[in-house]
Amino acid sequence: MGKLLLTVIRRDLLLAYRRRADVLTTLFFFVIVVSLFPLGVGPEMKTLRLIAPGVVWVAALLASMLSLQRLFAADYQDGTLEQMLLAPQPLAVIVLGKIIAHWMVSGLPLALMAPLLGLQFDLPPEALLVLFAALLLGTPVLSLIGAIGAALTLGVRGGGVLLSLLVLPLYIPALIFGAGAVEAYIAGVSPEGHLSLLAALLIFSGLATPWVTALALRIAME
Amino acid sequence: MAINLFKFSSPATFYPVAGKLIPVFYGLAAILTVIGLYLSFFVAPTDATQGEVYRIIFIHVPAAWMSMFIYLVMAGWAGLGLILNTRLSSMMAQALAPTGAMFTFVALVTGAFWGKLAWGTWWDWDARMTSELILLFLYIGYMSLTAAIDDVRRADKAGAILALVGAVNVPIIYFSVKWWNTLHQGASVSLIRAPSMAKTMLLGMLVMALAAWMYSIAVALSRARLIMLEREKNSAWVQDVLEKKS
Amino acid sequence: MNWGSWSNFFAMGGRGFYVWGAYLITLICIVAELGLLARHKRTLRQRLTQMLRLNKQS
Amino acid sequence: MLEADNLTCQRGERILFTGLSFTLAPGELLQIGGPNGSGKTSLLKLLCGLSPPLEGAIRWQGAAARGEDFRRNLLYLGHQNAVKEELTALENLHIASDFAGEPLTDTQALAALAHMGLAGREHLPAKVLSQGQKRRVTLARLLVSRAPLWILDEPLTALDVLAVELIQSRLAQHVAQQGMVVLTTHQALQVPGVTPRRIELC
Repeated sequence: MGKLLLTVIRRDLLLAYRRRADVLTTLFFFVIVVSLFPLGVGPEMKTLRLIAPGVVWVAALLASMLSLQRLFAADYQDGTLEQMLLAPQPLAVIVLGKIIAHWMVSGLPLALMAPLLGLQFDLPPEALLVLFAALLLGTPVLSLIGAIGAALTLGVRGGGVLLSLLVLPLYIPALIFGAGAVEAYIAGVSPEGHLSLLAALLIFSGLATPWVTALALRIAME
Repeated sequence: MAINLFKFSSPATFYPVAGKLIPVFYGLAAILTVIGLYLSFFVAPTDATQGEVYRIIFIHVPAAWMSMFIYLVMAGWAGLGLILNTRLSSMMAQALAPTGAMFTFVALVTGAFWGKLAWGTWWDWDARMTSELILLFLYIGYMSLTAAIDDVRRADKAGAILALVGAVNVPIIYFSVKWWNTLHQGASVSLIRAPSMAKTMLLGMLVMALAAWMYSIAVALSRARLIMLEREKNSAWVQDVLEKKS
Repeated sequence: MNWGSWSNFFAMGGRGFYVWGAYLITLICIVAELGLLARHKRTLRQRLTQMLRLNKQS
Repeated sequence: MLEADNLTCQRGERILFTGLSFTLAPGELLQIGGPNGSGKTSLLKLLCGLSPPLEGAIRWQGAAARGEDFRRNLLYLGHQNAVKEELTALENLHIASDFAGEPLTDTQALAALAHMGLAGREHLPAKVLSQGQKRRVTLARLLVSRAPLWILDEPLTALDVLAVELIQSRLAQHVAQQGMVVLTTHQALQVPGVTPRRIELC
């Protein structure tokens, strides 16, 4: 089973590597959205420091919406998804592999990029570290929960907008704990509570969502 | 018992039975509303601290209860439809969603009216209000998803998964919002403070809630009947129903 | 009985706008739901009977 | 043995077929015919377990044809090629076999591709291959699969005469080894030494 997981991850990473432009599009979207906020709000550093965690997190949610649509769509269109459903192994493992690969090419780059963007908002160095840690724990949750939405809207008309409608409300806990961690740190409170809740969320969704997504995929392919 | 359940889970038997029950539930809803309104306005005393404004709770609280109950009942029906593959339960789930969304909306609006006086703003990011707003989003998501999928069987099952995922998420969302809320501004004032509530106030609220129940059942049953007609339009029993009417 | 007169009743201790506003919007929501349901019922019946008639003719 | 018992299939609001029963014993080939839209592909998907029948049951060796044990015995090649444009022919074959739980060595995979007439193209990305060549990458699975039950949706489309002959002789070989085949095709099927059974959907 571990071998299957590795096969799927390697395959999806290889595919992402051969289609590098897609990965970069999501990353640039994230960078642009975050950079637009100071232009809208004004260059007051005090305000910017205050809104930075929320801005980065909301931009991360939107960027994840953008990349989620592609999670199963290509495999659905060319018939590979049928083969995955008929593989003599648990579909949830394949799904988990795809989610992990998706996170590595969409969530992880955001987490790595975020401290750099935090500098635009004049966040102190330790706060940047907290922001990075929160995104590192939180972006996999986005990929995991989003996978359910991606599977449910597979091949449905207006799928992209519908996906956002379904998934964004479910992202709220991740948003609250993720942005809250940085805000707490800036306010002089230990971000540990937030981060551990985020970790709990990650464990819970990591255990539950692959099965739910697998079920949703089977329904979508009927 | 089991045989009966299966018998009534067939649309052909359910349709006429529901048709007979609907007027009963509408009637009960009307009677209970009259009693409830009488209790709310003429029996329940003026609140010592809030004055007359508190009388909004007689719709606000039942609506908020209904919004949550209906979501749970809807998720329950949908889940039952997913597991047992019974057509009727999925239809009931879809019939409940618009009514649930309506009550959520009512709870939000009446909450805003009350909030304007209590908090001085129409909207406050209070944990209850925020969760209620998110619940509205969940209802809208469920209705959009089931409407967007053309194949009914897939729509039923996909909707069921979404409703169940939402039901698991609602408490998580509620507690996270509550936690967030206390961090940012401390505990908020609540519309109901149980200790000071007069018995008649509570009674009025309960009667109004019961009326809302009856109304929801009546509306959901009649909507379920329409869904049945539409889905089974080629079957013999629908043709019979239509012939009788015309 | 709480209210001395009808005008007192409608004034709701000076907060009539809020109390009656909330009740009015609730009423509108319920009427709207029932209205939409009735319209849906009418159009669906019309469509289905029409289809039935067409099927019989052919 | 594959048994289909009283199957009813519904797509959208249409009943495509109803009361369809048959059994398929080892060493038999079943060809499903019928005009477009008569439910051939839907029937194949029912048999694979991709979608459940509205009524009826499908059994494999006496038990419900579901789950990982059934899927281990099944090779399904659908209408679509399931070939990734960005991956090379060799990578595609490797990954498809990995998913099926029958990993190949490079030598085996290269031999299968060469047999399918793709020698020299193994390391080209699939997007530069022609439609027929992509189909051959998919069909190379037939040369390496050990599954007894093959369900093939239009395996012969987009193939040239030589490749069609190659596939037909491979089918003959599989049937001779007590394999089972269910397929749909528009073309005339000539499998040496095998009289196909036929089901016509309408």
